[in-house]
Amino acid sequence: MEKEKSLQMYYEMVLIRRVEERGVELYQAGKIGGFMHLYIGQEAVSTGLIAAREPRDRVITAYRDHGVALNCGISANEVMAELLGKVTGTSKGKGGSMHMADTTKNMWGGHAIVGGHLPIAAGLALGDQYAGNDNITICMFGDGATNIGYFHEALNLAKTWNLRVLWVCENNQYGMGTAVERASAVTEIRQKAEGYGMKNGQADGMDVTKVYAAAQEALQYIRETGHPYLLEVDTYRFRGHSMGDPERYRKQEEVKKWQENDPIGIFRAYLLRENIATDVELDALDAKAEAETQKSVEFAEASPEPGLEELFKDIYAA
Amino acid sequence: MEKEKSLQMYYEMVLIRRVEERGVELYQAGKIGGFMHLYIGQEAVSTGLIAAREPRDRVITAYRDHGVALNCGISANEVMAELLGKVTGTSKGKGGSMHMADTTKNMWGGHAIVGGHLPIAAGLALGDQYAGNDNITICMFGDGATNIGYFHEALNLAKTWNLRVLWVCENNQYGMGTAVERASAVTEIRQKAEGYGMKNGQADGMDVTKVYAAAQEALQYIRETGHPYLLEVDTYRFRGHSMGDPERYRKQEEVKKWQENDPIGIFRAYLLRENIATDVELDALDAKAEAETQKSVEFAEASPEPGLEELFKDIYAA
Amino acid sequence: MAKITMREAISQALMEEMDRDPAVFIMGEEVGVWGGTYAVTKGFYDKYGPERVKDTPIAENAIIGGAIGAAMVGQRPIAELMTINFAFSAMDYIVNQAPKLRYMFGGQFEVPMVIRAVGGGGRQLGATHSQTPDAMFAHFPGLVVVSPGTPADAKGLLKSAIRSNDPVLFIEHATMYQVRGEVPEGEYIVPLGKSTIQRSGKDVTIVTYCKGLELSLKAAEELAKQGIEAEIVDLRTLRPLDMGPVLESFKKTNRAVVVEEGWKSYGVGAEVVSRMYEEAFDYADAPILRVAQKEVPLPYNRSLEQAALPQVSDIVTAVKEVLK
Amino acid sequence: MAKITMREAISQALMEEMDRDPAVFIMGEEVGVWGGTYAVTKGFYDKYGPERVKDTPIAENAIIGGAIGAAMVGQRPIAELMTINFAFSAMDYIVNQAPKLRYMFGGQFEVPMVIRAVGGGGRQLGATHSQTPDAMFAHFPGLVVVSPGTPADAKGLLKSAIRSNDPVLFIEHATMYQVRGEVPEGEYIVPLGKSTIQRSGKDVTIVTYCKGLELSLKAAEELAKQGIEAEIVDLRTLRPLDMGPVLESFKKTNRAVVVEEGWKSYGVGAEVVSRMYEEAFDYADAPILRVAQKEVPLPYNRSLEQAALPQVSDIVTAVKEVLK
Ligand SMILES: Cc1ncc(C[n+]2csc(CCOP(=O)(O)OP(=O)(O)O)c2C)c(N)n1
Ligand SMILES: Cc1ncc(C[n+]2csc(CCOP(=O)(O)OP(=O)(O)O)c2C)c(N)n1
Ligand SMILES: [Mg+2]
Ligand SMILES: [Mg+2]
Repeated sequence: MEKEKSLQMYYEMVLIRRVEERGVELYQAGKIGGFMHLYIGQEAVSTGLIAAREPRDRVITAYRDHGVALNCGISANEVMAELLGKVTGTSKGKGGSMHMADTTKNMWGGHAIVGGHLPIAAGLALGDQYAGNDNITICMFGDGATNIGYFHEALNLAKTWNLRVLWVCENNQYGMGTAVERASAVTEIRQKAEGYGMKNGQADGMDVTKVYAAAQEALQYIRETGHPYLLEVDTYRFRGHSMGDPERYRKQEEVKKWQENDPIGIFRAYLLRENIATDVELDALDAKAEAETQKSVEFAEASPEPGLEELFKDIYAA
Repeated sequence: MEKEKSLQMYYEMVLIRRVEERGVELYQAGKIGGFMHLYIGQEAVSTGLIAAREPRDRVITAYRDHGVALNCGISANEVMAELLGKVTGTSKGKGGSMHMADTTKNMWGGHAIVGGHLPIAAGLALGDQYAGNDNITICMFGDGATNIGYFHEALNLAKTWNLRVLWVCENNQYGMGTAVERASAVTEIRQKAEGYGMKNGQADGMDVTKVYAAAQEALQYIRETGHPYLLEVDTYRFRGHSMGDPERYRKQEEVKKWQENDPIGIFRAYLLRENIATDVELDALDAKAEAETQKSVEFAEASPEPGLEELFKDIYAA
Repeated sequence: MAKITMREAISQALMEEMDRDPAVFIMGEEVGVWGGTYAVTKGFYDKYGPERVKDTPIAENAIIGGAIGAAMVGQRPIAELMTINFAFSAMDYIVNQAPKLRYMFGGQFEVPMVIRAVGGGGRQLGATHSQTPDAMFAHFPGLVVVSPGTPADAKGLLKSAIRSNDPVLFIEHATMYQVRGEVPEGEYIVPLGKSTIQRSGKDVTIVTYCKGLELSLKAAEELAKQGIEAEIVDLRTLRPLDMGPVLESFKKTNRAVVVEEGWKSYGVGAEVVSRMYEEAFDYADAPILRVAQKEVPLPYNRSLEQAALPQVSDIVTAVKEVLK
Repeated sequence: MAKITMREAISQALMEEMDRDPAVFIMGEEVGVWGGTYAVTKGFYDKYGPERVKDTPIAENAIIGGAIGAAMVGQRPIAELMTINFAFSAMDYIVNQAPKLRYMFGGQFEVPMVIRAVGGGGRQLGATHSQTPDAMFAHFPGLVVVSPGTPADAKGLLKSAIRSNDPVLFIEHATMYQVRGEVPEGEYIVPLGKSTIQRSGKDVTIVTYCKGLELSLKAAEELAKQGIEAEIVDLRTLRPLDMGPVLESFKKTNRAVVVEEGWKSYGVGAEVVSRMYEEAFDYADAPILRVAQKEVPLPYNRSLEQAALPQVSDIVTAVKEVLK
């Protein structure tokens, strides 16, 4: 991989990690409320995917969206401000952790209804098809989401109508506390694509270079054929499902085993091993991410809350 | 096939045909209202399937349910009375054409929401699993129904939980006016089973002996393994989707071609060819079906309408 | 002015808007080759082609969810639900997605779509296929809910709905496609969110909409023969609900009946009645009555179904009751 | 009598009924290994095993549809929706299947199931996850809709719901699981479809249920300090709706406020208010007021969310208004 891109990806992964770690502190301090789903452990997935997209390709994901937001180029300031419910946040503080978006960055939101954004993703691609362009919509969702009817209707429509969607299942092994095999008839999610005659693939989600390569291949296929593609990316969330998960459903050894495969550590080792970057350079990026995160906290804390007049704004078109 | 069973199946197929032909007349005379979906052309499907079930196996289907009702042993009288909205009908005249049922015959209804009965079918099987018996639920639905989310959720649940369901897709080539390939990502419906790792098969739905054999095999598999099975049966409806279909979506030649494969004609020829029955015997069954139908019309016409007191009955448990 | 049917009026609005704006397209079950189950889009497929008149799989979530997505990126889809009963199969998109996306993302997203759906009973389709569940949709901020009672309003309101930048649920009635009325040709716009007087009268106010208007007009004729002049207010839009003409009329007549086809409990009438008292309590000379569907799942049998549906005679009786 | 939490009261009811009747089982997302997202079924999986405490896929249609099927063949499933917001993802089963099957098949089918769902706002979960859409379910004949306001009622009503041969939607409130109250141990039944007086008073009637009860009781305390004695009627069941105690109280006080957490328009209050006037018009000395949620999708930001939700002070203000 070329150096500049690699370093950027590394930086983004570290930034996601730092931003979320600070998010945890702020949550525990009562400054963030509601549900907050951490992406820690899964950073390689959205980083690799989004690094492979063209700016004109749209991204849409579920509620586990901080990483996606940052990868799409939404600033840490805006992400943090949204977490704190401030008017400077991506969604003016009205959306919170689960609803980050920036249409100017082609980030079409985190969405809180499991699988609910899949038909909408098909719709984004439908809009592009109708407009006659070859934009691709990258739609990310969890393993658990593949069991709901929305998944089925969306994938069937996409294949039947040749919609340009890269369906990405982030298989982090659990939907909340339910292991894949306890909820899904097939444990390799990619197999579900067979029911739609849809091209599919699989990638190791702990290795950002593999995600990136798989995404490039899939995007190229979609761009060339105009057909959708289902990519399964195997990964793991290092933390609970959201804040306050009793985690009775998995063993500490299992978590440890996966944590040893930290995607940031793996990528760092790769960059050093391949002589793409030096320790000094990477440490500098670590520091930069740390500083950016610190700045975002200060920005968010200093930002005003939305005024009461916001309550009745943006319900209907003006 | 043994003679008695064969003759019974032949009789049922003819009876379905006659009852529905009279239904058309009564509809045109304004004595039947609402939607009425004819099974004409598809008689071999439910006849073959239900002939293969044990009485303890449950049957549930969509709104195209007259055939299923008759095959399950509901009398022509009750079917016709329901069509005419009489209190002597299967559902006291409250359900109409789309809602025939008789729990004592293990016929769990025609259901009008496309695909809506699939999760309910999974539920019937769940009830049996919970009760610890090995009853099988035979759930029939159209090709169009396989594109709705209900299908997906039901099949996934059935496979994940090992529910004893024989899923039967009656692929009659169209969902209303939409040909399979215009609505479904795969045109062989059985391929959808792959997405659930579900055993599957296919049968020629114009030949009742083939449907019967396929059903036997599938039921045996389910009984032995406790796993569900998806059977695709290829068939064709000779009439419009329901009364008043402009039929702009298919060519008359296509309809003619299929009509030459009349399932009753095919079965009759088979019975004669294999010396299972004689023309005289079959003509007698034809006459019996005719008489039974005539009787049912008389019964239905003579039956009283539900009284006004029925309006508020059966909403809640007494 | 030409007297055309409700069906023609709706077709006209659709065609005119498709001709005007290439971003407008139609998607739904049987809208294309079949020509629309109620023949509203007959001829559209040949005229506009499969790109703009899209036959969909039977997949209500994909239809409404897909239309939402296309709307978010600038198209103006008209998504058709074959009947409003199938709205329950896409409920999340109708009440939980379309109306909330703008707000939840701080105004970034816009969902300029129309959901056309036909509702109503009276055709012996049985309990799952005969409903008028309009009130439940009108409960949701962010959604616009329209249900016209005349061909002219159908045309004018549908054109407004298509041009609106908000998600609009447009509810037609299955037994009213043959109703005829004068409809202006070409550009004719009726604004969303405005109630209107459909018949003037001094003795009693009947508040209604959609099928209820047809029934109420007939009831008013009968009442007129008996010397009672009813004023009929047609709500037309259920959300936002315009109480202006309702209150004005009620302040004049001091007696009112609210007529709707759906079930009475938790129905449209409940909201209208509550607001009337909230805003014109002192004007009420008698309890406002509601005429609505009996609280039963609609049965197939014709006599039973008709017994459950509100009838002209029910309105006449209720009016006489409030005038006692 | 033991003072236990709403959570404990619900757990108790579930356990007692599971112990009493082997046909009762639980199915839903995270009800088993996790112990219930709101910890209501904590310990159940170990006690009853995976056959009776079934973790399901995220597939609301399969959950509710599956429970319907199992109920039809004689089991008594309790299907849990993780929150009532996901009811929209299974809407057809809740309003179009479960409540109609008995009627539509002439009484042959019976659907003895309970759907447990937690609703309500106030936890900064954003617009899609914070709703109180109770009114829309109560619109459907054939469904029973229950929403308790005290731990004792939660226990007694849930036991009744489980024993009922009708489909019951049982709505809990996410912020009330820690509310404590006296709850009789063991067999304790509260009949479905009965409103009740939760506080006696002579000056004004507050009609409410669920979270509204908590707020109203606080408001009543404040009002009492100012010399105003409010009588509080708790509806408990929204369908069938028991107006008995409401009317009795209103005929005494002649002034009323209806309090609910959901949106005002087309909400629960609309129906209650309409019936009060229908049945006690002459007793109304002032317009009945509704206190409810502002008509906005609930925002994430805490201050905004609280500004949208009905508050104790809103009730106090409304009561003073109706007493003017
Ligand atoms: C329709 C719906 N049902 C249930 C939920 C509650 N819920 C939120 S996240 C979640 C688990 C989703 O798991 P998965 O899709 O694997 O994503 P992950 O959280 O693992 O990223 C559930 C059940 C929901 N938000 N929407
Ligand atoms: C959820 C839902 N959407 C739409 C309809 C309208 N509808 C009734 S039958 C039908 C076609 C179904 O086709 P298929 O499943 O192939 O069955 P067939 O009629 O061919 O037997 C449609 C769209 C419905 N009843 N339910
Ligand atoms: Mg997961
Ligand atoms: Mg078909």
